[in-house]
Amino acid sequence: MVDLVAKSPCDGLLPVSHGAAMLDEVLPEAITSVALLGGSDADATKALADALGLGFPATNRFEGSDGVKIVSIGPGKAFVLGRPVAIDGAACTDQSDAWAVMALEGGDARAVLARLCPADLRDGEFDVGHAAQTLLGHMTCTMIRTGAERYEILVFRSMAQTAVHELERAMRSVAALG
Amino acid sequence: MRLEGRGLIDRTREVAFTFDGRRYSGHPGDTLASALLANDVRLVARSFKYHRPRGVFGAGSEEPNALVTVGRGAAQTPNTRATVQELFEGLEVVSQNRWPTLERDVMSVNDLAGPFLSAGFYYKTFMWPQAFWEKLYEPIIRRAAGLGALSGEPDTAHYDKAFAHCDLLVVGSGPAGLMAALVAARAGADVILAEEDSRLGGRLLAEDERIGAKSGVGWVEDVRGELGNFPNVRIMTRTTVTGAYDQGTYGALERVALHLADPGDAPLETFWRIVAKRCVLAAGALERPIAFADNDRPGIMSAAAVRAYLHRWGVAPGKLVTVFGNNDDAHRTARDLAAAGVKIAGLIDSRRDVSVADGDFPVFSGGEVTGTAGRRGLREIKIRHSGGERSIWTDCLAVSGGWNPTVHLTCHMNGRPVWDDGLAAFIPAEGAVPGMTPVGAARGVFSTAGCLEDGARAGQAAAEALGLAVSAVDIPGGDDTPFAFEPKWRVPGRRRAWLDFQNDVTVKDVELAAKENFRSVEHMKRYTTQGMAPDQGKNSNIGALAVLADATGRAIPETGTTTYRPPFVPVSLSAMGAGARGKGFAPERFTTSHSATVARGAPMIEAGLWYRPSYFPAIEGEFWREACDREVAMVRNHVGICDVSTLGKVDIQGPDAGAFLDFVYTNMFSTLKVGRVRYGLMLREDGHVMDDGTTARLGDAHFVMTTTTAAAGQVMQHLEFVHQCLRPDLRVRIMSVTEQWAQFAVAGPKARDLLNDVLDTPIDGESWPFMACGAVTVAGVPGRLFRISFSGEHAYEVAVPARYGDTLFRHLLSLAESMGGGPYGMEALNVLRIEKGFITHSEIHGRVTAFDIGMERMISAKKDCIGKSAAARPGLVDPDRERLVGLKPVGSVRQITAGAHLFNKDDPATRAHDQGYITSVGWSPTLESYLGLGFLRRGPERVGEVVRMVDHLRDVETLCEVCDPVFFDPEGGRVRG
Amino acid sequence: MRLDCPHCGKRDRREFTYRGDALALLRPDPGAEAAAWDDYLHNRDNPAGLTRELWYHDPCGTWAVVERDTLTHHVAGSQAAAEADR
Amino acid sequence: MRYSGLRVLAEGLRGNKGWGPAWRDPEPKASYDIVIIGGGGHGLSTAYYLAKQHGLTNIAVLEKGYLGGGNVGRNTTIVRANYGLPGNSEFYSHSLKLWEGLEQDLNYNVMHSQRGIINLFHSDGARDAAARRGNAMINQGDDAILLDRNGVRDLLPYLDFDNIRFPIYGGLYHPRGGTARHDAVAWGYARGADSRGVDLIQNCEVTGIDIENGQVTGVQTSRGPIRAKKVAMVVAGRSGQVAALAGMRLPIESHVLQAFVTEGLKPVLDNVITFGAGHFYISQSDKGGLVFGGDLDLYASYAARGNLPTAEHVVEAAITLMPMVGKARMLRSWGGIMDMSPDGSPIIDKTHIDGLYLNCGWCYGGFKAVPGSGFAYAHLIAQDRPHESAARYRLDRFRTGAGLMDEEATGSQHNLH
Repeated sequence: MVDLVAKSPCDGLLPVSHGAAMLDEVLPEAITSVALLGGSDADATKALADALGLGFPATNRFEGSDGVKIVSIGPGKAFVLGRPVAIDGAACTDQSDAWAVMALEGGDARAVLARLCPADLRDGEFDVGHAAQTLLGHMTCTMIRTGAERYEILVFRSMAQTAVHELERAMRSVAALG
Repeated sequence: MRLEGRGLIDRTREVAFTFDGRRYSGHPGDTLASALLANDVRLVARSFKYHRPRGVFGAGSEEPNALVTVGRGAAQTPNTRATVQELFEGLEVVSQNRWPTLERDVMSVNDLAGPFLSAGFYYKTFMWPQAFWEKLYEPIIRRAAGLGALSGEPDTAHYDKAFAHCDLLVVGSGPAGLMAALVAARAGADVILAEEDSRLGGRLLAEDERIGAKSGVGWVEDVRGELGNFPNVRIMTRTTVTGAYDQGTYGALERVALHLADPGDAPLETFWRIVAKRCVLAAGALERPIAFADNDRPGIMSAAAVRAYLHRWGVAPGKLVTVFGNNDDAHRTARDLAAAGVKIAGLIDSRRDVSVADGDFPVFSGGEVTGTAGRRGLREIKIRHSGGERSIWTDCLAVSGGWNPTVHLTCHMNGRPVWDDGLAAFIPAEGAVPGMTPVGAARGVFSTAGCLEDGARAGQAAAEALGLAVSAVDIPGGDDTPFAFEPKWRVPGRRRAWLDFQNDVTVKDVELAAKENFRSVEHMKRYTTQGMAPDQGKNSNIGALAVLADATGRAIPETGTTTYRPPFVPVSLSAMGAGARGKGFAPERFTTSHSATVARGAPMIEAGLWYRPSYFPAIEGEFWREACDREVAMVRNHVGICDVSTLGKVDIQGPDAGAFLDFVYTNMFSTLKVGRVRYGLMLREDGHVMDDGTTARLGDAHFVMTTTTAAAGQVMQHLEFVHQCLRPDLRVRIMSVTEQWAQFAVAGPKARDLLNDVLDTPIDGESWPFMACGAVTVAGVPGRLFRISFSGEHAYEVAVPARYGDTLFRHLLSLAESMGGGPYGMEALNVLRIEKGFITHSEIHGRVTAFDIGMERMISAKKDCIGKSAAARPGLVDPDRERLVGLKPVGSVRQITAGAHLFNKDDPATRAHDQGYITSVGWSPTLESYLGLGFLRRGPERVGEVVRMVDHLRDVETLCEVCDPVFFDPEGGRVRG
Repeated sequence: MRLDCPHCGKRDRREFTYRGDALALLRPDPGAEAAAWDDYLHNRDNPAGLTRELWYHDPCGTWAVVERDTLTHHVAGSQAAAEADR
Repeated sequence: MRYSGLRVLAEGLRGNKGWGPAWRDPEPKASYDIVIIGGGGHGLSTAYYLAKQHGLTNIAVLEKGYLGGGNVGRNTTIVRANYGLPGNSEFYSHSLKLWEGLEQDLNYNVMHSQRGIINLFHSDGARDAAARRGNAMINQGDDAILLDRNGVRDLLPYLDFDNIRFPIYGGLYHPRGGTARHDAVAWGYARGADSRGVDLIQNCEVTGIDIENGQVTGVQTSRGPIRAKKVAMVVAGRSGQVAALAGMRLPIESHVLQAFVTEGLKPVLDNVITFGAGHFYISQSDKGGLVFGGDLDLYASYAARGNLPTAEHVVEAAITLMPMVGKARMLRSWGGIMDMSPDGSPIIDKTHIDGLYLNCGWCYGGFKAVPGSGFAYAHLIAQDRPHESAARYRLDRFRTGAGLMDEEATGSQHNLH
């Protein structure tokens, strides 16, 4: 019998580091999209709270920390990162293999993202605990700010190479500008 | 000529550069223009049409004359403004639009032919004989036209694009801009200060001014220091704001490394998209020339530029300077030059009764310049003044016709500037760009004191509008002399007087346009090309307007103005398209089987943004057709493996999922049993086919839809539209899971055998009949299995989480190969499906209906669905429509081609007789014939008929038999096998 | 150009896809006459001024009804299509 | 006054004093046989052909701004007959034939230059679609050549064949396609119509259309009422507003299309080139500017200006396709208001009101149609039946679904083109 070997989305691509920015892959144990179905949303969010110890995130925010995070990704929609979850009253879909998750960290991180992302990432607009559905170059992405100088970015798994390439290109530019 | 002890340059260091191969040297802080002038180089360019000798005219990005080519090879950059290009060691510059040399340019004969080359002459000639336009006249015109040349090599340099956000964008860093930035920054606003020049200060760098107790430059340095200490301020020098767009979005071009000999990893330029809540436009004003006879010779310059070269760069642009103006800045120019020890041959003031207090030079009031001489540089001018006429020897004439506020950005959102009679200039219209406040010279406030106050006021207003408190504003004192002038646009005379230096448009041209009834300002512009050159009329539009107004007997505001449009300065395509070179134009999507596929030498083709294998060569160099035939036979006889992960997969969950699918598909899905798959047809609301695919029911309230690869994104958006916009009442959620699953087709008579080597629990025909689906485990990994077929063979698609895709694919290949099978690519997939008459987007290409593809009965009569009503329009169910058929060659030529058209056997191949066309063709090794799918008028009624196929383009013509589209195994026995 | 996503807030136009007049929300009954479908699918007021139109915010998947002026591009407001007045 | 090289020489020798007005500026009369609303390319050519082909000259062209100030004055000047569908095929074929003698016909050098157009394709499927179109062009009697990759390389060696995101498989070459000087086309027709007696009335905005008992009787204008037996609307960009004056609601949305030009450069591009994997096309003008454009901004607009995302996308396509243009600088961008019809093809038809005619929906393809549209519209107005080249441009095709001309195959609904 064959032994299926898991390969991560950014296998062989990361980590990379240029100037004051480091890009590395993050491998949450699981990613589940949770979409409230309407009708019994209060029950569903309670079930979610019971399962995770985290409430349904406010719009454009995420809850939780390194272990388990729940990220707002749209109206009544969230990603649960870090632990599989299945609850009634919500459409729960396993997305564990659908996303390349990358962490960009360092003093240049925001300047690097500003080369690719049209959203306003200034302090006060995009603080630690904030989440955004936006663009990274020509790719849609989910972006969360997990630290003063740390961001996590989710892009389609199939686009991992393009995402790494574009981020690295931006990292080089920012590093060269000093 | 360089003057001792003046200028903001570093005289301790020399910077060597070349111009037309000759070596020169300048200093750090020099522009190419200041260094050329310091080296007494006066002739630097040739004009566009008449190839007239030209020298440096101005000192900014609006420079009309001194356009040169910088660098060579792939780095060759044409049309670079010598006034903007900063000097660096080793800078290589050549002149352009001349042959063979700048000094002796053969094309300067055009100047002698000037009388015949008047405005719009080319519309009236070059028409005879007809064929000569393209063969003779146009090629000559094209070769003569243009300015600099591209190298023809790809631009391999690095460029960037970036986004920035701020509370307040300040455009320009003269006294007004600096005060605005300072006041807003002190109040705590996030400020971006964008300055086109390499250093802050604006006109303060070019004038001898005092602000408070400091020199102008000293004050600028203080402010720069203070601004630099604010964490909420970003100073962007070498950054030109190029355009104002909706909702406070601005384009800006930063010349990051064009001033460096070696940029390293830094981009040459960065194109910024700046989003600002408020904007203060402190872009200053541009000095306007005066049109007089032969006013375009090297040595004739803007007076403001002459002062800039004097104060900023310590350069005297001439040894014996004359000044001509209609305002007090002319006096200031003469005074400043004289104070620096430059000899002034005369000051000609068009105003009468002017007196100069402290000038040690002749002043000619009521004067005007009536002519100039000097072949490659100014030598002499002729003047007429209250006291008579005379000639003056001079090598530099500084001209000041007053100032035009730089209103350009205020016009980018359809704002029309307003004529101010007092200033005899256009000033910005109120509220022309939402959130933008013009200040200082940009709105006609010309005194330094006025600019400081105006800027401070705007900074305060911006901060307050942002909800920030402003403490008392301390405005330093500055020169508050009111600007005194009298309009003077042109000096009458018989010889040509230039308005648009770059496009060689003269006063006569504008007058001729008016005479020929091109009286609208837009007509005049387009007829004469006035204002259409690289400076976009920054130096000349208002002057030309004044001439047109005069020629048509109207006032200037009545005459109107042309439209200023973005970009404010030209933007290199490399900067605006940064990142797109090569693969950067669109993301690349890779399947999990990509590396195994490439390792087998498979040529990859594009499908959507994905890469998919064309075929898998058995040995290196195997011809694609051989490989394809082999792969088809493999699937028909053994088993083949194909990665189908690129097909869109959409998770549809919720109690109303079935009802939702009933509404988006033409056929019924709410009745589908759990564990079963059904083919679905999806229409656009206009009644044409949008997409097709299979949908599996995994649970009572859980479906997985597949879409074609190409339409996945469009379908996803469509589903959300249908849900949110048309049926928000339905409790259903839609989520793309395309990326979650690596999915492989296992197709062929041995498919089940192969799968039973992979699945943890073996399957059989009873538990897994055709169109069954369900959960399986593969080597302990939970997966999904669908018994569906796009080849007409006994086939499955097995899906596992994408992380396992690579190893599962490799494993499936080795198993298949052990059974006489192997991988197959898109070529074979295409032949397999053509043999079966299965459609792809070649057939459902956007213009076809369910009726056209013989699926009209799939539109359920029992329910409504998207597109149903429109599909019932009489024109869409007309039996005369072109409908899907199969085609087989039966003529002497046994080949058919996709894209060929169909005709009745004896009809000529012309549009009037067109009966249809072929969409897909493949060589079927199974049936040993070319097979085609196509659309034929009344097609299904004509099965058995022979029609004529003509492909003019490939020169192929044959007869085809019209067939049922299903060529192979029409009973469908194999798929159930 | 920036538009308001009812979920995410103000975003660059490049994050959105346009769908035209919000009358797309008012789909005729299946049995409606041809003229009603013609008006729904094809005929437009096409105002030079304020218009209600549909935009899709691709990154979050929200359809929005945006009030926008076709002469000035001024955006007056937006609401989720699912909750918009019909 | 007849224009010629000799005349230019003679005038040059006497100081260009003898040139007269290219057209008159008449005061509007109280009544005309035909009033044409719109002094753009199509309106002026309609007037010209009414006079020339049908001998009708008691005509006024009413223009709210200046002649040729609409899309004919702000386009990318491409002239071609490379359509694939019946309706468009015969129409553009006819229009191109008119272009081919236009200078001599108008005695005005509109600089029509048949530099050849190459539509690149980037996949096998796109090649098949291009072949289908090319064969349709030849069926129509026009010219088309299917180039393979090497054929494209021979013609356009500067494209990025090795590293481009969407590889070049080949191109459909239309040698008779090309460009013309857009303003000159409007002026040439204006001068031709004027010299035949047509009144061209600028700065005259139509504010009402008078209708009595289902019959048009005239128009109200900013310069007073004008009676007319027939009124012809040809106001692309404002079709909805003008038709509304007659109580009509059209299948038209107004969108903005941007175009761009670089600074003048020595000749570097001989042909017109279109990128098949992103919206982008480019040519070089006789003056030396690279003239290029791409897709609509894709939102309704009457502002005649666009935004950065589209501009950037267009330039990105230029850079992936032909990185040798990187050092060229964009000098100017502008926007035109496009009359977008649901299927992307135009409408030339009568209306339900007697004597009122409609010409609209040219989407982003109106410039090359100027001669053909004027010719066909003049025929319809003069004879009350469609010219054979434009018989399929019916207004009712959307309601009936018959004869839709969705050339791009993206749908016959708004916002898909």
